[in-house]
Amino acid sequence: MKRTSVTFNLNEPLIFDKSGPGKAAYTLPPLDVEDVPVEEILDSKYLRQEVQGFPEVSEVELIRHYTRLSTWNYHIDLGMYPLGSCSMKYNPKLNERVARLSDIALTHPLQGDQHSQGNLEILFRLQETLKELTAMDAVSLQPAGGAQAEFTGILMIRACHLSRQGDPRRFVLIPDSAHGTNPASAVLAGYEVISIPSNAEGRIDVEVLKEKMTEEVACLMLTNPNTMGIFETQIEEIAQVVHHQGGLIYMDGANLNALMGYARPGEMGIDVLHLNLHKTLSTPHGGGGPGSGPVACKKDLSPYLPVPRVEQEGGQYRLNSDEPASIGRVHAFYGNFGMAVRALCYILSCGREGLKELSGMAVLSANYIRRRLEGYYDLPYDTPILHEVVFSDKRQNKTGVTTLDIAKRLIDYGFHPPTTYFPLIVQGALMIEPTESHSKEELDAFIEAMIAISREARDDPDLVTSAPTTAKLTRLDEVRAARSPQLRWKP
Amino acid sequence: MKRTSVTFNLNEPLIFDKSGPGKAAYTLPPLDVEDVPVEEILDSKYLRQEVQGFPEVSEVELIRHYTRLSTWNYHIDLGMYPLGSCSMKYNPKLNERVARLSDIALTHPLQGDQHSQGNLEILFRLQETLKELTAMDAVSLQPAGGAQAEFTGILMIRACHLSRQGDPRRFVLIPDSAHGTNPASAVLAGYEVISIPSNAEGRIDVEVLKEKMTEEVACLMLTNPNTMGIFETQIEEIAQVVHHQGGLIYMDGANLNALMGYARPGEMGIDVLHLNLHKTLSTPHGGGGPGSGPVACKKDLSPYLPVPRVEQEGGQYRLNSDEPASIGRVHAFYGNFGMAVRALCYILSCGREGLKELSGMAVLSANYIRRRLEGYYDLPYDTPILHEVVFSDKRQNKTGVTTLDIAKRLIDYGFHPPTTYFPLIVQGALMIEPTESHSKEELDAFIEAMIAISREARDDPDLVTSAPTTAKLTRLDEVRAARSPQLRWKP
Amino acid sequence: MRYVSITPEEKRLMLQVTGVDRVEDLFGTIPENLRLRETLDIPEAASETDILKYFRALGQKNASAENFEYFLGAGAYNHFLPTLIDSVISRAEFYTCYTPYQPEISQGTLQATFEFQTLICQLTGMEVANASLYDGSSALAEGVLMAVRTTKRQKILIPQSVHPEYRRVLETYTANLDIQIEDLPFTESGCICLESLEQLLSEDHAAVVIQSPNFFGVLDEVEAASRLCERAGALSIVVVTEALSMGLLKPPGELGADIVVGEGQSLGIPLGFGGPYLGLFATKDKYKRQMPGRLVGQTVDSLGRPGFVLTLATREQHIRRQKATSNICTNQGLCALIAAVFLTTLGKGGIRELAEQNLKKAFSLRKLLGDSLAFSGATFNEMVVDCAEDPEEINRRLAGEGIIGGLPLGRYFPERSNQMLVCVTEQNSLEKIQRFAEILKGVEVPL
Amino acid sequence: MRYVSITPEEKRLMLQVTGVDRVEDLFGTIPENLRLRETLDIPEAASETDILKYFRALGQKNASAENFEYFLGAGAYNHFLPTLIDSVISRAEFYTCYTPYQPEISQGTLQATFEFQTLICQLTGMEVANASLYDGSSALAEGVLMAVRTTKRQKILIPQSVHPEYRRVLETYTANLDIQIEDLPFTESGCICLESLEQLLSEDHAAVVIQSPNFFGVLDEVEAASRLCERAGALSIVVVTEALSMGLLKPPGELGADIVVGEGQSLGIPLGFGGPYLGLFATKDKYKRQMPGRLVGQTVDSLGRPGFVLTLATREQHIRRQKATSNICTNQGLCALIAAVFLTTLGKGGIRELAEQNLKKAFSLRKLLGDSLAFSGATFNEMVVDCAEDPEEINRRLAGEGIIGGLPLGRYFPERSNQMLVCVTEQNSLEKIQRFAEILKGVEVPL
Ligand SMILES: Cc1ncc(COP(=O)(O)O)c(C=O)c1O
Ligand SMILES: Cc1ncc(COP(=O)(O)O)c(C=O)c1O
Repeated sequence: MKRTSVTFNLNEPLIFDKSGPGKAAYTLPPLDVEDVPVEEILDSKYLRQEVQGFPEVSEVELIRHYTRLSTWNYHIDLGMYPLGSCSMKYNPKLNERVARLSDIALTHPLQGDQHSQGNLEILFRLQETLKELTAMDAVSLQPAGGAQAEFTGILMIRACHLSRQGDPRRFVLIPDSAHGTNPASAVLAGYEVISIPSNAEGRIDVEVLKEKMTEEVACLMLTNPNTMGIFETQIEEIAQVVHHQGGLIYMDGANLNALMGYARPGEMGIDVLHLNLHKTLSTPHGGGGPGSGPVACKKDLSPYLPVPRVEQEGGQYRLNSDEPASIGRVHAFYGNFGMAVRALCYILSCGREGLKELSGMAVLSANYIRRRLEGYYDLPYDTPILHEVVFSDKRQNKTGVTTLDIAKRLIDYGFHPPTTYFPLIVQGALMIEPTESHSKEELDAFIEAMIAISREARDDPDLVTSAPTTAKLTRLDEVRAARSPQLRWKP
Repeated sequence: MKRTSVTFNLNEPLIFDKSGPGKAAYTLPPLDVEDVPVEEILDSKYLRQEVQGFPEVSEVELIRHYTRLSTWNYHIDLGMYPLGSCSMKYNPKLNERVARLSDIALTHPLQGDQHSQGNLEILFRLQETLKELTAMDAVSLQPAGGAQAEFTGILMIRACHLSRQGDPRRFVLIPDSAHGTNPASAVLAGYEVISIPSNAEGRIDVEVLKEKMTEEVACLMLTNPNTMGIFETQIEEIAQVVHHQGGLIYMDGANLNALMGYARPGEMGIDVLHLNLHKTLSTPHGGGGPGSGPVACKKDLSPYLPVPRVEQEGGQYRLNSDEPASIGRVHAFYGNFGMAVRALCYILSCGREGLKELSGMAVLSANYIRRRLEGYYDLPYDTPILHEVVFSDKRQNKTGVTTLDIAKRLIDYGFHPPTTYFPLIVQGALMIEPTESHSKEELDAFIEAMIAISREARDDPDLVTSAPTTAKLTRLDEVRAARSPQLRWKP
Repeated sequence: MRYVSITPEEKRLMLQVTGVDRVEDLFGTIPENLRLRETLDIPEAASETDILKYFRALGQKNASAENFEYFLGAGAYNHFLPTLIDSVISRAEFYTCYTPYQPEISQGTLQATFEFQTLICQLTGMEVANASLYDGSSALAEGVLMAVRTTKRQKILIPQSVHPEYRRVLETYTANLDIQIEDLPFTESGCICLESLEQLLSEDHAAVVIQSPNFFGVLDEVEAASRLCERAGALSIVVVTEALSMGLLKPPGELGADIVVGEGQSLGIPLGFGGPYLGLFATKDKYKRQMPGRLVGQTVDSLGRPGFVLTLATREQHIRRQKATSNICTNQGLCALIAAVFLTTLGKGGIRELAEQNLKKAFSLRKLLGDSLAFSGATFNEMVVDCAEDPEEINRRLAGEGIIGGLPLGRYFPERSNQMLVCVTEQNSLEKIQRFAEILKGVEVPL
Repeated sequence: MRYVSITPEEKRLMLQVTGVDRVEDLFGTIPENLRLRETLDIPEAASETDILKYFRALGQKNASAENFEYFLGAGAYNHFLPTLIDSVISRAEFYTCYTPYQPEISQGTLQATFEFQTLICQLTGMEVANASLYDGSSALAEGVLMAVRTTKRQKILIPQSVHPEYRRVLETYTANLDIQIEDLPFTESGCICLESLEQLLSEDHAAVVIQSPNFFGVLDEVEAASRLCERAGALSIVVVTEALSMGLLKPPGELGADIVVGEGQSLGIPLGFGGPYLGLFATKDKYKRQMPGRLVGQTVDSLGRPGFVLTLATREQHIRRQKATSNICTNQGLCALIAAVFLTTLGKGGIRELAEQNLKKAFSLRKLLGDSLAFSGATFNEMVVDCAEDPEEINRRLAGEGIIGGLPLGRYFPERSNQMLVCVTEQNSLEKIQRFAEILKGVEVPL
């Protein structure tokens, strides 16, 4: 059976172009208090005209609008979405149902501990579970995403140095394969970044690290397994080097889906770590969030965790903000609570064996893809990998085909493309992370599409460079978009 | 903006072809009672092997399977679905939400009146509202669809004749434009059918009716407005003719969406009537049900309504099965209760003015389409219409294009086709019922597509006769399907 | 009015095209005196907020499986409803489409229905199944009509151990069709009396109807009865109200049934106060052209690609009108989809595990009740209990402990007013099973 | 394990291809001693049924808007959540996709985000808005960072009438960046002191931050402050925690704001115990290249067809790394979609009607409370009340009547321990408003 057919799909203008005076999709109950005219309550200087340009559409039009738009998206429930570094795994329906239970979803963050025991148990229990999963000593669920978590963790490291030595130190070491948020977060926390090159294996060059690791370095910020899917085998030596100089180690745990039940960062010398509930723990990515980036740390660093903390005492839960050494807050209230609900639901659904099975199958799937594709695509590093594999477009370049082309051509085969051009250390990187979700049938279909594309690149490169031909649009003009930005509709 | 683009769509085999031993999409709690082996409870003669052929798939595969399948359906939330006689109107989301409230949805039909007061109020209140809407005296919500309602109503008429005269009479008169369920239901109730021809206006030929209306006729079964969308203007005379001979009038109320707030069958001499909650009252059609066909009748006929009845006394509701003259039951319990919940929700949402507005706009939309298309398609009757319009393919036949072709070509334009080849009295009927749901923009797009097709039929008939070209499949072989039926998968 | 999408200005334009001034003018063909002058006596439109409040308040006047534990079955069973079901059926693609008359743009519904038909064949052990009927009761009526049609005989044998509401529906359906319904006795085991059957069954009989597990919960003599039917040239019609039982029990198809009719509610459909449910209908291949209801078949399109269509439509009312095999049109499509999702979710392993849990939980109650069982026959998840007290009174007591008790049989069988039909499913907890037994027997039960 | 789709046999085949015997062997690059020997100390997998039971039981340990009427706001508001929202965002097409990096197959998310950006511009009266930030508090921090970047100045003026948690976040974000946060006094009206502002504001100031309606519910001096900012070459940053207020009140954009940051929770997002919420960020066109966060722009494809892409990515971390305008990556995409659906549902008429209902209902309480108001300034739907008794104690009493009272201000401002910040939305009923006033004042209020 061919993977795709070609069918019609409905176009749809902007909602503003569907607006017409007198249409409405809402109803409100009649006002039950005295209907005092607005002008008698507020001086007219406070009042606006009606919101210019706001749409007026019926409920039917609204639903059709968004339904049509929705059909233009590729999504996990449709097929494989092998974005490297993103752990685009299946988002269980049960999580969504649980997160919508009204006694959980319709609770106010300031309603007080006595009225929030259920929610506080969720937060507490998730924290405890994440500690066990990572072998760390304390967790905060406050950061709303990976980047905010990095920032939080680096601030904690800073606070730690400050309190130990009265000096936050000046630099953060970051491997050149790191995600862009790492250096951006370090700078936001007031540090300068020193890049550490990768060695021929795709790992941190420990010799260079030794050189750069001085007493001016606050921490090394690494990702393990790194963005090539490669485990930093020398992690213990690395930790020694860093700790020896009084430095700390921050681990970007975006790739924890490779390790659950197999190894724990807390046993590798990691001092601070974040993980992404929206990657490893299956909360949906939502087209760009909301995510959640819990931060975990060793005991030494726990005084610096954000406030409030969730604590348990005598079967009662409470929020504690009285932590003078804390870095403060990075988010109002308690972060993206709804994601914590989903993550806990997922952990309970999978159980201890299940979590391990997930990581095992994620790693197996990635290795299977690698093995089956290494004859067709250039493998910049032949180091063994865990949960993801990075190829380059070197072989395809010979006929002028690039990673971008391969990615676009995959669309015609009914797949979302992998992450492209990242990590930066691989030219024309094609970063493939299958996760554990897919059937062998789906993996094989992806592999066969990739193989077919490699043949097309050789025999009929135009086919690839003109892809996609079966998507709604093809190759949007990004230069034009950036040069004269149209960032909103205007009448 | 063109209405459609062409994009890829994922194919998907039968679920049985995705099955593999050891996969599963379910979990069950551990057994909390003693785990006695099955064989110790039941003699092995009672036990089967595992169900041969049952699929084994993961949750991910299941969701992808049905998600992919779903994308192959056209549906109301996508666009106009102008199936004549079907009232394919928007299905409000609020109805769906209300019907899923667990205190309503998770109730057992036999849990007793004292534990079911909320549900009984829903049934009672809907009955009362339908009485008001139709000017009838009593209602039963038991029939699960239009056809079952017809059967129920005719049985009531039969019971009435029997009790009045000891003779059920022999015939049911049915106009030739009637829906197929009408004669089928009459026969099921033990009658023979006499067909009444339509006159040149598309209405019941009253002269013929007078002729056929004898004392052997139990009832006339009419549809008003009829399946041409034409109101039976002589309804009072018709009623007189029928009643004069001791006959009764059954009205198929499938087309009540034309009349709400404008006219009421109970004031036209109708004795028994059904309406379709899944048409007029917005409950979703679900790809073929569930529907719901309440039966309404005049006081004389109310003793014959099915049991149980919902009654109110002193603010308490109760079910009463003690009605000796009742025809009995046509459904276990109380029919498709969930549809009653949705219909009541709809009525309360629309309110008295809203219901009238719906019918008004449905009629306006149909007349607008008729006016704009009558220059392009043959109008077999130029009688004024209410909520739907029937064209024929006579003009297009000249170049060999038929109603089937026009319907298929509409798919390429991004529309669901109208009802075709019904009513039978119009050769090559194209029966268009827009309902009130659509924007003018959507109606105009449909009209323009129809006009474009009429031009294509003239100028480039092959284009039309080879349509659709942009659907997943085109012109399935129905003869082959019927000749050697493959009605199930086999390993 | 949020369900209308036309602005006042557009309305004006449309009226202009239509050639009238006011919408009212379009109703000119309705005689003046028949036009409604008054506003309908229906409340004004309510807001979404108020409507939700109203229905929530109504819900609070009900007992529901959210707050009570149910020991009540009798044709409607409180089973596990996998979350996946609502995720699938809430897709507008499935619930807002019509019957798949245009196969090119309905393959989703068609393939899902084809899979449903297959799953029902597998579950019942039959060769062919339709796309659904209204519910179990009308499915029984349709089964009998089909037997009459096929055998050209007019008599039916049916015991009181068939669900009394089904029987009532059967009587209503057959009342005017010259069909004679005759009673088939049952024994103390709760099974039909095979000797009586042998005696009563003649060449005038179109069919024998048996329910198994029957209304009293007892696994009935399907195989023996079917053999007798075959000998007499009558069809054996087996009713199943607890479809889940077929996950474990030998299905009617393996026991010689000619027609299996049933209620599919157990297969993922909420109790829903009795509906919408799902009429199941399966039979032997040779009878397929006599079947009622919709059928989906596999075929190819004009380019040779495989696909699905509604087929054998010449049996149906829209083609055959008064000569159709049934008057059914709209059926229970979305409920069939629910059942397909349910059976696919559970799959081979799950359906059996779930059925076994029912058996074992019910057995644990059966052991606790010991000698108060009214019938000696084997049971699945339902059983009839002799009560020392008025069952209605026991139920009142149970309700106070958050339990909805069994069905007082007196409601259908006045002579059985001291009996209660009790159901135990996987949803019942050991704790409540024990409590139920205690209250039923009026004594403390040792653990 | 229902979240894995590979059979044991397939696993064997895959291992074979991969060249190892067991999955464990694939972890060979992890040093022996770092490999976990024990099983994780996490419970065994629980069934769907048990998980639902567990979370339902947890829910019952909370108060929620399902059972209580809330008079609590303070940055999180209990508003109407149209049913349409969940219908839209429950479509897997929207919630299971990633950030729209591949525009060809992400036009749904892209167009919806473009519409969101437009709606936020319209609502705030600004020229350009981004695709969302984490929440209101970090949006404030990002706004200040942008002001510092743009003006190359390091001082910020901000009053205590900005949400204290936002201020705390701001302090955390700026702690190590050589930015000085200075306090701006406010008057008895609850508004900032304009004279002080005039005195304090210098050429060293990057921005003045004002919240309006401010944390005490008072409509603040945005216009005057913005004018002063303009004169001093500082940017005026306006914080809005109650986004609904802009449906009725003159938006910051019309009052001279340079940057509007805010919390979008009021726009259809459930209270959700504080998150996920929606950081709003809007500014003037001239600052667009200094903005943090994602932006969607309109363009054409290679065949000239219009479409949308993520744009101005050179501001962002994945291109610019340490030189990016912000470190943000994943943001609050689905919450932005919620807000877009909410604003489209309400539209021009609804947003105003809803805002007016808030104003009028809050005003009805304000009238009942009369002289116990702590500030004299104009308010929208929140106000600070002086209490005769400990507000925590009052709240305990209210809870007994199904009411969650206001925020005891002592929690953030020890000197205000006799004050309560009270919020009234369209969700509050006349009846409870009256009861609330009675209990608060400790007297019966005449109707
Ligand atoms: C390795 C790595 N680190 C950090 C991040 C940033 O996480 P977030 O997007 O949640 O801010 C990502 C996400 O793409 C990532 O892949
Ligand atoms: C005029 C008319 N009568 C009767 C029916 C039968 O209704 P149902 O499909 O609910 O059985 C229909 C449905 O298509 C119809 O259009």
